[in-house]
Amino acid sequence: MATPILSVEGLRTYFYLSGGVVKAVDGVSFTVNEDEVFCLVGETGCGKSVTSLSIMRLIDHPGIIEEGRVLYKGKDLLKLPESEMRKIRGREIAMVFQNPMRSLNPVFTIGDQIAEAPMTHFDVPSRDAWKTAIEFIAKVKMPDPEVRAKSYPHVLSGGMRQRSMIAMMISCEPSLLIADEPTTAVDVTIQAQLMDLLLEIKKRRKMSMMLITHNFGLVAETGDRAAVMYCGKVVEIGSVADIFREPLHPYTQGLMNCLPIGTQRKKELEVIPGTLASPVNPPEGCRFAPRCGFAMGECKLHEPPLTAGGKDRFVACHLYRS
Amino acid sequence: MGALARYAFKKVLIGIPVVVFVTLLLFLIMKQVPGDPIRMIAGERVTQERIDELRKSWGLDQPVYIQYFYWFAKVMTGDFGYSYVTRQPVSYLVWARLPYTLELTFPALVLSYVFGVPLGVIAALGRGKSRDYVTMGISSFFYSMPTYWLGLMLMLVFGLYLRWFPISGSTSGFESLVLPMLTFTLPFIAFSARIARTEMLEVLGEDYVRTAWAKGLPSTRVILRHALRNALIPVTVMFFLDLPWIIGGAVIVETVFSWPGMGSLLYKSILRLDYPVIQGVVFIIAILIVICNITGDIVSATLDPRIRVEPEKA
Amino acid sequence: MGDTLLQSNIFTSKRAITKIQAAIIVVIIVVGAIAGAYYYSSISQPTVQYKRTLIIAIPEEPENLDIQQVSWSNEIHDLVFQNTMNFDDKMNIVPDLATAAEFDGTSIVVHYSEDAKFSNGNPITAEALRDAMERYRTLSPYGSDYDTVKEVEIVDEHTARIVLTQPSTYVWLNDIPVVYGAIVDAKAAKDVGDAEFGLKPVGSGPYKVKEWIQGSQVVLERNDLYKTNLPFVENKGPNTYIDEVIIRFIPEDVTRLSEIEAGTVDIVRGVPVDAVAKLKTDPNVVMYESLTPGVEYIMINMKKPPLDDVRIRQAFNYAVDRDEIAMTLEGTVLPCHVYMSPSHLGYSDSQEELGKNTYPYNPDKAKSLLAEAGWTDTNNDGIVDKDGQPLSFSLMIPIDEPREKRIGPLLQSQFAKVGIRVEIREFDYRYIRDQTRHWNFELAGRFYSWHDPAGILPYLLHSEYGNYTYSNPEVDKLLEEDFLGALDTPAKTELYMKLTKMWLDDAPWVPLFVNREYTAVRKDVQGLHVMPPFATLFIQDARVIAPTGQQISPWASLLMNMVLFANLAYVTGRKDDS
Amino acid sequence: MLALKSFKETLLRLLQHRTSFAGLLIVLTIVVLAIGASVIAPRGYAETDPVNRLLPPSGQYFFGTDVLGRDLFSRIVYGARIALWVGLLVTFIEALMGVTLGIAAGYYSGIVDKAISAVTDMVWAFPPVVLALGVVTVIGPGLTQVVVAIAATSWPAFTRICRAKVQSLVNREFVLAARAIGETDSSIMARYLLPNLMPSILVVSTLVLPSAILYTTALSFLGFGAQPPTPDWGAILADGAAQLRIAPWIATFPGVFIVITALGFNLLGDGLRDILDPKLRI
Repeated sequence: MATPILSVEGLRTYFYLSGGVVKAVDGVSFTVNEDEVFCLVGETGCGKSVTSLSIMRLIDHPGIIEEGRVLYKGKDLLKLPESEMRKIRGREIAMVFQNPMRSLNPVFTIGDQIAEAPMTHFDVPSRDAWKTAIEFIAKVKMPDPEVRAKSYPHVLSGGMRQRSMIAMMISCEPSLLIADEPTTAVDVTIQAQLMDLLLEIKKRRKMSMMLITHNFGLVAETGDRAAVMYCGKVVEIGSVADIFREPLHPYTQGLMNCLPIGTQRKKELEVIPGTLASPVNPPEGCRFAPRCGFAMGECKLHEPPLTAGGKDRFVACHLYRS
Repeated sequence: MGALARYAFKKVLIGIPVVVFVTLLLFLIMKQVPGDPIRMIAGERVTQERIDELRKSWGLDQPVYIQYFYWFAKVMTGDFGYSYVTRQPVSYLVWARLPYTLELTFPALVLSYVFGVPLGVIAALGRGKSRDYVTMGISSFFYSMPTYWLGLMLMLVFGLYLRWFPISGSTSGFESLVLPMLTFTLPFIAFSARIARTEMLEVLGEDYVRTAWAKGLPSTRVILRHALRNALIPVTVMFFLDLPWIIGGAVIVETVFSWPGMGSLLYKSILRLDYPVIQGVVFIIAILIVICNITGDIVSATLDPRIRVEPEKA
Repeated sequence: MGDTLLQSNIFTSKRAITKIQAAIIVVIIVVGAIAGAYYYSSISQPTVQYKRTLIIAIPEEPENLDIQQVSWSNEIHDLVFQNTMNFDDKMNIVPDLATAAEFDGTSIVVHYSEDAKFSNGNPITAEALRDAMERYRTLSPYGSDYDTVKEVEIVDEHTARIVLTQPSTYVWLNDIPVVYGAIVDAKAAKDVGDAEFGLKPVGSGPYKVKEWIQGSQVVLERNDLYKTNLPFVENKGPNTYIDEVIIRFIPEDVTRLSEIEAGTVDIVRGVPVDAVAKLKTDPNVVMYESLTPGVEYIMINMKKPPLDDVRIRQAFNYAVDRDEIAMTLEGTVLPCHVYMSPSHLGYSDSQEELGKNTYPYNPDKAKSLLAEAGWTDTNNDGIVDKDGQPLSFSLMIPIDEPREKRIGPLLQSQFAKVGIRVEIREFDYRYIRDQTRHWNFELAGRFYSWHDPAGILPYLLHSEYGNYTYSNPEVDKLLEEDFLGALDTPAKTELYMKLTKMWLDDAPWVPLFVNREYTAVRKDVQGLHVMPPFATLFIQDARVIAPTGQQISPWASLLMNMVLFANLAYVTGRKDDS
Repeated sequence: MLALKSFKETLLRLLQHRTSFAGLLIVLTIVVLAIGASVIAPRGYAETDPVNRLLPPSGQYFFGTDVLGRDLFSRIVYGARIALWVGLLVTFIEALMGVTLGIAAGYYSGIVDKAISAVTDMVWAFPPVVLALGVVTVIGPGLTQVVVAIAATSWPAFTRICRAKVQSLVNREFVLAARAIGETDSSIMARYLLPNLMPSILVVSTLVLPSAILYTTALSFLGFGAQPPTPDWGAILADGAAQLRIAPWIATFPGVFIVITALGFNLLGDGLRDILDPKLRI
């Protein structure tokens, strides 16, 4: 049933700072299938946002996409000329960013900013684009679309801004929507509404969605498949159900233990010892090894490759080799 | 716009005490200066009785606060008093020279904006590349250049050696304007370019610019519409706030080039301790500053729908 | 010449010329031709022609154009106003506006011709003189000049008698023959108000004010009603060769100098020290030289210990190497040891001889005088000291007197050689004058310039008139003899010789030098008279020959250069092709 | 939270940054000239020798001589002392005034903040040269006067930046904690807030210093600053301006040195800003 729409292979994105090279994404591979919600999970700073920006080729100075392939419907996005890539952005792959406060241009109206994308991609006259904008504002369930279209972002609440953002991004009906922590910056009460809206749109338009989050709860509720990232690397991929039932990688296990899931009352939530490894000088071998309770001698020497750990499951850990 | 008008009116109200304060301060300071203006302007062949007579006829035997009160009351009617040295109305002296200063400073401002901002944007877009280094290197160079020295060197090369332009004065029309204006403009272009670059870099790193890219907009649209429009807000506000600084620079440039503007008038009047003229010039400058500040605020309010009431400038 | 270069290349080239290249060549030739024609037309104007405008560059803008409202006069006043009498080159008093004037010690009778008129057409009468003098008395800072005037009697419409309170030469020498005493149209002044009159005064000089562009220049136009009785000018009426005189204010020395070299001004006043030698050898420039009737000196505060000790003041006089100063100033000054200048009324060469013998350059003598006064260098730091205190003074230097400003540090090192430390403070001259009057100084660089010593020295050296720190009753008495009396020239000379001796003994000043004033004039300006004592310009007979080849405008030369450059670029470009 | 990064790390990153390294080199050269002036300069700065006046640059007189026969090279070398001293002094006074007021304004909101901000805005809006001219008119010409005048008119740069920074810090946990344990206001400002401002203060200082040098030399050029024979670069330049035609070297060399010095500090300051506080707007 699964036709891949996007597959990322061996992606490496490094940032060249005067203090050293930050290997934010260091050999990441995964596949997003059509009509599914794929989750990229990990702690803050693990490289999941950089991965999504690399897919869109929105990496800024001083970052550079070093190597890898990003196959979208069979085309390697990293090899496309910039002009072709522009046609992909917004039209084929759209992206909702995490901070609605800052992701909307303060000096233009909402309608203006939404209308821009159809104007660019479909070459429609501005009056029609404006109508489209109002239509999409209605679709994201904002009251008074006509009035809202003329508002500047700063008069809107966080939730309303994120709705405008979503409207802006789906206005060209993309095939893949990347949502980078779409609900982190809004009130808890709004979070669920927004998530429902996204899923509803996804369902109605038969889009694929790549959800980037640090929130395992959210993954459990919405995700079809998930990849867990740690320090610029994918450590585990599998269906959400599988991962939650039986996490393979010690890091995933650690994360699970931090969660108060369902009714399984634990006496205490566990904590993963140590701190996130530095992406500038990552430890030799497995990057999780210094914090890992199961670390063996080999872990400190060789990096474990991502290998099959079951049906449709992959894990990067020496425990599951042999 | 009604709100904007109210806002402007409020700003003007705040401006008035500023002008009063500045001129009063100056008035008091001037009275502390050692030296008797009447004696200073009178020549050698003058007796003490004659000086006392003159002092009385100038009203300088009155207490300071009365002098200030008279002065301010007269200023309200457009009368700035008479110069001690030339015995002419100060308003005449100032108005005769204001056009020259504007002729010099206004093009300098416009040019610094017209050339400086694009240079800054080019440098910002090519961050870390050679054009960034070249643009910023050159602008750092001019930014570090004392204006009087730049003026002298331009004079030496284009006035004395090449004889392309008159060396100084204002009597050869546009040709006399070229060198002083260049002297004025180059450091300000450099200054604007630096600011524009900083602001542009700041804006280019903003999330909303990334959003614009993510929408698949062409780069010209992203840069010129989304980024530049935002970067221009602080740059433009700073542009208005810099006007008084340009007038400060005018003192030096006008003195170097014998340009008959307000700056050289101020310089000369300070040397001669010609208080009424100093007062007049400073009053005009204070008014200009207040106007610039208000204009800056209003412009920023117009450009920025969020209406930053307190524009950043540092 | 660009064209020939190009032609030779086009016609020797064997390669075919494309349309674009042809178009470029045509454009270049056309532009070149226009520029060439422009250049040619500008150099081939008729040769015998007079320039109708005379341009004079002066260093400083006048305070005011009304002579009765200024503390110093300049070239504009000399042209706009007409002295009642004037000086000839021998310093004799000769008629100017007045047909004649008689001075008998207690009164001055002034005769005007019947058709004498102000530039606005109002008649110049005895009454006008009386009104003008009355206005001067109340308005001018020098109004006290007329303290010795009892009244102005109107003898008839064109004859006035100025009756003095006592026998005195003061008004006769210090007002009648100088521009301050020139008649102004007091009625017109009353009509427009003094401020307005200051911008556009009415006098009877050869030119009248057309326009004053503040900070830049004054434009004068010919006064067609002008008439003079000056014996040394041939043309006694308006100068029909010169319609306008433009007086430009150019404070920067470099600029003023460059303007005359470039021929953009005809006459430069206040030629800077560095330029004198160069201009003297310039074939296009004639230099007029005159000695200022005044001295540049250091005034000493005699009320401030230890400067009240005459030995220290004398030590200063010995310590100054006036020849070194004159050399540093490129010979533009005359070393001076006394209190008067050779161009003064009442000066004699024996004054300077006495001064030179009294205070030759002698640092050893200076040191021994200091030692005598108890100042020796006990701690070997090069500065003499007494009771642990080094001998140190502040010296105010006028920032607007280029010669004194220039030698300030030199004086400092000359004084350092005899063990006196001097710290320089630069101020505007007017400020220094004010501070010295208030005795608020130690040493101050000063100067004066006035032709009659009786009109200036009492204000500087008399204990009451000037109220400076010097006071010597004997000197006061002698000064009063001339200031309040009516001495003839030999008596005057004898008097000032006596005074010179007293001044040298008391040493209230350190005289430094007498300025040579230079006026640089383009050779094209003919018939100019430059007269003592203030090197006044008389342009009644002057005419300006228009130069044969006009200056090329900078834009034209820029264009020419561009054409040349384009041609060269094209030629070199073609060479690379083949 | 901004904390002063270790000296070693900052230096290391400066060295990697090409332009700021150049700036550092220039600044060090000027410092060496200033400190070693008496060794480097072949003659005294006030030594007159009129016989050898107005000589062009040569092996004996590297930069030529002036109207009084003084060795221009020696004067310029000694001038480095004055430029540096003046720059440092002005910057120090400015920082002292500006930082104090800035912290106070940021820490106490309300009337204190309003009053300080109003004064700051007023002084900031006024052209420093004009204000400095006013101050010099009152207290007379001289280098000290100029230092006071410039410092008295340019401190608002510090105030504004410190105020903004303090405002962003004042509700942070560590400040609240300090207040909770009963630290006094002055102690919070000095021990908790000030250290956090240090990087910004350092950057602002480095960028304010060259403009202080430019302003003082400008006032000396106008004749209100250093008194002769002080070898202030601006004063030498002013003397040379009169000889621009016959001895252009007198005006050229001091100008070159002013530009180089200011450029050095500006480059260094830009580098420091990039390293320590990239968001700083100055």
